[in-house]
Amino acid sequence: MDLEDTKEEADYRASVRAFLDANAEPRSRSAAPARFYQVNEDRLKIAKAWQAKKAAAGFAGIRWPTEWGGQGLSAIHDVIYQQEEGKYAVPKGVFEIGLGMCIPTMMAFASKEQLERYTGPALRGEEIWCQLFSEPHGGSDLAGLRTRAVKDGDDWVINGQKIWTSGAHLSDYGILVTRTDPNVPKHKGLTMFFIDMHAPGVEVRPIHQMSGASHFNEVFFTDLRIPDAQRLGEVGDGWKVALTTLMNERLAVGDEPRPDIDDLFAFAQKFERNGKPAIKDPVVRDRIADWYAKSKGIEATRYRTFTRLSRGATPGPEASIGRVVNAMKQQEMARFALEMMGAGGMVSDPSVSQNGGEFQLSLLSSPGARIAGGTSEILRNIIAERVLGLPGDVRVDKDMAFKDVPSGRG
Amino acid sequence: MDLEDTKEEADYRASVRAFLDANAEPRSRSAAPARFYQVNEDRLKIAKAWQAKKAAAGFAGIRWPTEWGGQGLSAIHDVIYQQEEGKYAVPKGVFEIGLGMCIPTMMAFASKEQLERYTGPALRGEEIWCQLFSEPHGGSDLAGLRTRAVKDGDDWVINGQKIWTSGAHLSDYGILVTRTDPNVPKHKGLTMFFIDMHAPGVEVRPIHQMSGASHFNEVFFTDLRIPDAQRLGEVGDGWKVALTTLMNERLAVGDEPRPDIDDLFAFAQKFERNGKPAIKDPVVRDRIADWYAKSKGIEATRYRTFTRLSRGATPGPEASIGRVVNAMKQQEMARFALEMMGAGGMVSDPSVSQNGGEFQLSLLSSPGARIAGGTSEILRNIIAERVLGLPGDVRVDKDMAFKDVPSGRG
Amino acid sequence: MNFEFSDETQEIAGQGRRFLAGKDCLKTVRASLSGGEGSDAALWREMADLGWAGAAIPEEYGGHGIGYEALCAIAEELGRSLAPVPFAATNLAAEALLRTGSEEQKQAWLPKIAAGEATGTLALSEGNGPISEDAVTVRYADGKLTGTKWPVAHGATADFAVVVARDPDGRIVQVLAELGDGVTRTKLDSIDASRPQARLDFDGAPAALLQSNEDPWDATLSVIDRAAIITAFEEVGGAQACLDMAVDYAKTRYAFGRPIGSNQAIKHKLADVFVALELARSNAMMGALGLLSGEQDLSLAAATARVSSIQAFVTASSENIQTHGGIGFTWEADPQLFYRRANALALGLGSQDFWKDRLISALERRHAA
Amino acid sequence: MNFEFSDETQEIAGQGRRFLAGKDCLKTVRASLSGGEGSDAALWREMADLGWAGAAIPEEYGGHGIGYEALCAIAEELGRSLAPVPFAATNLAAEALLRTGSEEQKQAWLPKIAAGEATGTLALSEGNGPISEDAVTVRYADGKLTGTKWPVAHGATADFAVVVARDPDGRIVQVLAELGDGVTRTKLDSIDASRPQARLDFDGAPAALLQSNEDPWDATLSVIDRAAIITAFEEVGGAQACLDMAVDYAKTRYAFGRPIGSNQAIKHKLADVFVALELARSNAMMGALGLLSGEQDLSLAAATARVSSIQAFVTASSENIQTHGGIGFTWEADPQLFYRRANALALGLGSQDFWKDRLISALERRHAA
Repeated sequence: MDLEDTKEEADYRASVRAFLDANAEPRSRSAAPARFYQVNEDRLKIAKAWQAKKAAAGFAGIRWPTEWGGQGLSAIHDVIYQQEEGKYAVPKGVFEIGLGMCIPTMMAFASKEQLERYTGPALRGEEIWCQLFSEPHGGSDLAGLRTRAVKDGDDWVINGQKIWTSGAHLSDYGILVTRTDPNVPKHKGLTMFFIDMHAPGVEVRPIHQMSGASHFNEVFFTDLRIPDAQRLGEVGDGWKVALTTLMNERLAVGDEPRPDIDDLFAFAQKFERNGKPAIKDPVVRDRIADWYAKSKGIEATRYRTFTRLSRGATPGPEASIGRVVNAMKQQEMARFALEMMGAGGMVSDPSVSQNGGEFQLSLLSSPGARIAGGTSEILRNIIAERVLGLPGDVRVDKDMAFKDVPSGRG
Repeated sequence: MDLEDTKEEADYRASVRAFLDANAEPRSRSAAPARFYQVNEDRLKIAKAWQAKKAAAGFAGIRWPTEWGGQGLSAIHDVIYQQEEGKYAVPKGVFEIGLGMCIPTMMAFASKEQLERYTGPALRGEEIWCQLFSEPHGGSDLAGLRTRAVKDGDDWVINGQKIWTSGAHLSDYGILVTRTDPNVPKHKGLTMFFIDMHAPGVEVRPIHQMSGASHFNEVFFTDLRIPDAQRLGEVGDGWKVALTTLMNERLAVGDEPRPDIDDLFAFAQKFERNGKPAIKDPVVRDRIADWYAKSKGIEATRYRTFTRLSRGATPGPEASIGRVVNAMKQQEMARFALEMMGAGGMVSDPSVSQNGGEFQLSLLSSPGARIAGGTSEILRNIIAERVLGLPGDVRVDKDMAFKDVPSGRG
Repeated sequence: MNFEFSDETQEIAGQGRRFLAGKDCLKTVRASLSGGEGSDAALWREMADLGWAGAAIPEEYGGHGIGYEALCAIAEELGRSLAPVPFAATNLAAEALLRTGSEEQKQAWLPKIAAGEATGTLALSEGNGPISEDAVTVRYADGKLTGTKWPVAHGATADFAVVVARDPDGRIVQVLAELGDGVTRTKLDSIDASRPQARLDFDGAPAALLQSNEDPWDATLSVIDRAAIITAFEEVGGAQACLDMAVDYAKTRYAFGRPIGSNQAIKHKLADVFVALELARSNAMMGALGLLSGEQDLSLAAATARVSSIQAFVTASSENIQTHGGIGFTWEADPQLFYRRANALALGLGSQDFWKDRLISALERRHAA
Repeated sequence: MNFEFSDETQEIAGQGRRFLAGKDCLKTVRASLSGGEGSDAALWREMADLGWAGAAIPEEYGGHGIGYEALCAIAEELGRSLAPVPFAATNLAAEALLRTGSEEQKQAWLPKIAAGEATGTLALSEGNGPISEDAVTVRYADGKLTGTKWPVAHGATADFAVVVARDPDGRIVQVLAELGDGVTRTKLDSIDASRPQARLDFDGAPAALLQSNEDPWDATLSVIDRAAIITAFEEVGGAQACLDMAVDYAKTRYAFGRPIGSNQAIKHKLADVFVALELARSNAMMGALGLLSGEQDLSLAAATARVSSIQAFVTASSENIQTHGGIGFTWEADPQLFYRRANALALGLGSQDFWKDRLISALERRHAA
């Protein structure tokens, strides 16, 4: 039992390091990685250039088949690359969804000609893809979507709205799941397409979050017309196609949301109250010990997942563990840090606030972490059903035509 | 705004005190009241004598109509009596279910002759009643009961089993809800009876709890034969009758389960570790303050309930609040007290254990408190549905004949 | 047993609720996040006309003398509506003045407060850390204040402040400072911009001693105890608003063909919020009873109410967001506004750790007695 | 990345599980509650024959030397089956001997332990309170022990004890005492009678010093760190058994016409138990890695594993009862047996407060370094 690479993994890690050392600067712990939503025109250029460099060096599309320019390697190689890349000051977050989810879906359902057209530019960072699944009325009920696609000759005409679309404002293409038949039960009337995000009839609006960030977008479709050739999979098979996409959801390789437990511990060592460092207060020790044990437990659980990957297995839904624990922990830790500060904890002004206001920001961003990408409630359902084998919730809409499913006010 | 009695309440309280002062000894805080399950033959005699004395003095059946020997007073009088009686060393717990739930059900559904026969002996403590509702297969699904009553001439023949029956081993009579028609949905095929607990075909076995106590019994019916005259309400109306009984469930007038927050605080003041009283440890202060705020919140909520009673209103399901909070709090406090003791906390031996092992006993009795009389989950459902007006759970068995309702292994 | 607001008080609360419902406070609160004023001075003057600013000020000082019970009920309505007004800060200052001000000082400020013509605040904190006598370093000598206080609620707009300082002998004093000459005020960004915070730099600002028979630090804590009880009602009102909002959403928002409120995950979460809220409300009312009965040492009742009400509002506001799902954490939706207020109120008067310690200390005193 | 038990270890675990499944340990455990023996000596000898008693004892001392990884895996199976054997106590004593015993002492006891012919224990606690050097008062002078230790796990039946005591200069020493002459042993009722506790009164009982280069108190804590990691696996095994039991019950028990496990109240509760269990298992494995790699200071890994595993087993055992409903809190049903064990294990090696403090102290040392 150890945490070491196999010989082959170690060799691969060395080659990754060599590439990164030659082409990037190490990142200091204090610097958070550049995030998606912070990407502006200039940063986007840098991100695209970095992706092109990775592609040229053979570190893009690590798990893609070689046929389409990928490396044909396994998930553990992907993990190793990401672990190493995380230590360098390089842009992140712009291409993950396209390369990890959209194009693999294309590979399963698009034509050879289409793949010849789209895989290369995606791989080299020339074109960006997004995934258009969630809708305002759906919420956790992903298949309850209402965006309509209606056949008109050889085309489809699309009207409706998507929401929570990461990167839509940067994207050139997107994969889009629509309802083509409301007269059958909800999972059966869906059809998947890919679309040009610059086409007339597509409008992208950023969503302003309570933390001040804008990670997500709303996307509106007004008589968007696309050829049937852009259909992915059969008419009515959209749910099956969407599951393919979701199966490729990215594995978290590390990095709790910041400020993390180490930040909190450092703060409690540095911050003095009642004449001594806060960490000397037994209540502070008690709480931090709890969170530390959780945090390290998640880290060690990740090592167990990597071990399975290393042995060729696919990680299961137990990956949800980290997200269930982290989201709540982040909120609790932020609150606790502010409580230590007393009345001063209200103040987020960087001119006076401790730690540049990072705990105040975390207080405002953590509620989103308990929701985005699947609420904690949905994740618990997934664990209960897929890991523990407990029965599903009662499904009243199961055999009902979608148009007849009760939908309340919306 | 105040916590004072009205003039009339104060007068009533004074009369209660005068009766108690003349007939009973004050109870010291350190003495827990004698409980139901601890009743033996000798204690039962004392309990019966006390009940007879109360009846003679006009402090039994406080809310019963005067027609049947009661006092015709309101719930607030009942509360005042219980508050005062709680301060005296008198037996408790033997007659509450009979006088509070069974006989009121009889009053609603039995004949005048029957009431003439049964109310007096119950009121004077000569006969004890129990309530036979819960079944092993039912659990939280009270109406899912299976004890069968089959008509045979003018009689009914009863076979089946009840469980969690408080006081069955002491009881002379019981009210019993049975299934008379399995071919209709579950709530519709029930019928209520009252039975003689000494009749052939009734067998009572105590249930041994993990804490060592035996508060409850199982009751088995084997070809128990009872005349149709002992039916309460119409055939098939048993659920309606049972709801009448349950509506009379006793209001808690005080007394958290012991050891309570005051016991814990006293322990933390007395118990020294690391060279100082435990209460000087900030972690101990933090936890006890939390529980104290909850405990006082429940107490003050009770005052609000009494205020509504005092004004003639009926208390609603918000009375569940105390039970939801107390059960978990009791378990947490017991665990915390043992943690303070370290390894010694394991030891329940009264020869060496702190506080005579009361926290160890509480550790073992508190899991039952989260379940008995409605699990915390059921109580939350009740709050959500009846107080907040949220929708009920999906009911798959709603329109199904009882015999067709899936029942799993049991 | 008469443990409920009187009919008169409920009447005042009802009027208040109707008045505030017409004011769209949430709009002002949201605007404050984008650089708006934060506090709504016009609204505050209207409230003063209704008698709310002077609710607890005796008639001899121009107040309405309707007393603490009405003040608590009004606080609850302000909390429910998230009203962006200097209610808590001004009350705190008025309470301090009533307790320790000279007749002249009372006559100078209390009528103006009651009329909505002046607002006050308490300047106690000096940066991060719990409420503590040792943390006070601002100096008061020769009628002048020197040093820095932050955060001070509504400090950028208040007309005067009751400042906790030290005299040349190192003893704690309470002084009254008009916020003008010799005071530099800097607005500070905070998590709840609708109750704006400021930094006050005193550079020899003139101020006058507040006198009392009480030890000035004890007097300060007594005032804070009273404020904690009033604030508990604000928090109860806010928590109730969050619960109502979440319940309404859960009933009308559908997923999987049924209201999301038919899921136990939502039902039990909201039942727990209800439980926390009811405990907080009951403890707040016990605090109100203490205020009404004129007891001097309210620390146990105040701490109990404060601990419960912090927990109730923070939980209710947080779970309201969670119940709303995605829409819940957007800038445009209302839940975030309550979440900000809940967390700000949880910190402003000293956080839970201070109050839990105060609660246990009060229990120890009681058992020692 | 190879963060999983080896195939050999998994094989040993599998054999152990099959062996224990045939033993109906729960029957013995339940009998212990009604005055039964508690520990099952015959079962322990059988386990010794399987090599479990000497798993971590080198072959030169008659052990099987299969090492810590196997020991961890065996501990997990013992936890799962609730085996009523002096495993933890004897291991603790053997570990102390291995660390600080003389060659002669090792030769005298370790082979007997490995053969199942002798059991040992650690006598550290002196009544209630956290693990602490200051709490040690038993005196060791002129080769004799005087004073009282309680609770001592399996103290009524163990053949020898490693006793933490003070020499005439007040310094901490570890000594080895055969539990015979001069020792009065009194069985004490405890919450888990299947791991019985005793009080040992030493009245001039003969004992021999254990020597080491380490400070004896540090050596004691080091032994406890190691024991905490092994115990974490017992707790993980126990928690897994509780989760399995609860899931099985929730799938097959029906109410309202469907399995109770289709209710989110049950599903989410059990999902939370799963999460706690997986975190505990992962932290226990990090602890095992520390044991295997022979690191000297395991305090951080041990404390992390212990905190997680206490929480996991206590939660799992408690929610298993809750999932079972009424039947869950009866004497005859199995859930209470796991609940008793979970709470006893949570206290026996020092409770969470001790370990949380130890965790933070270890972090502080690391950051200071």
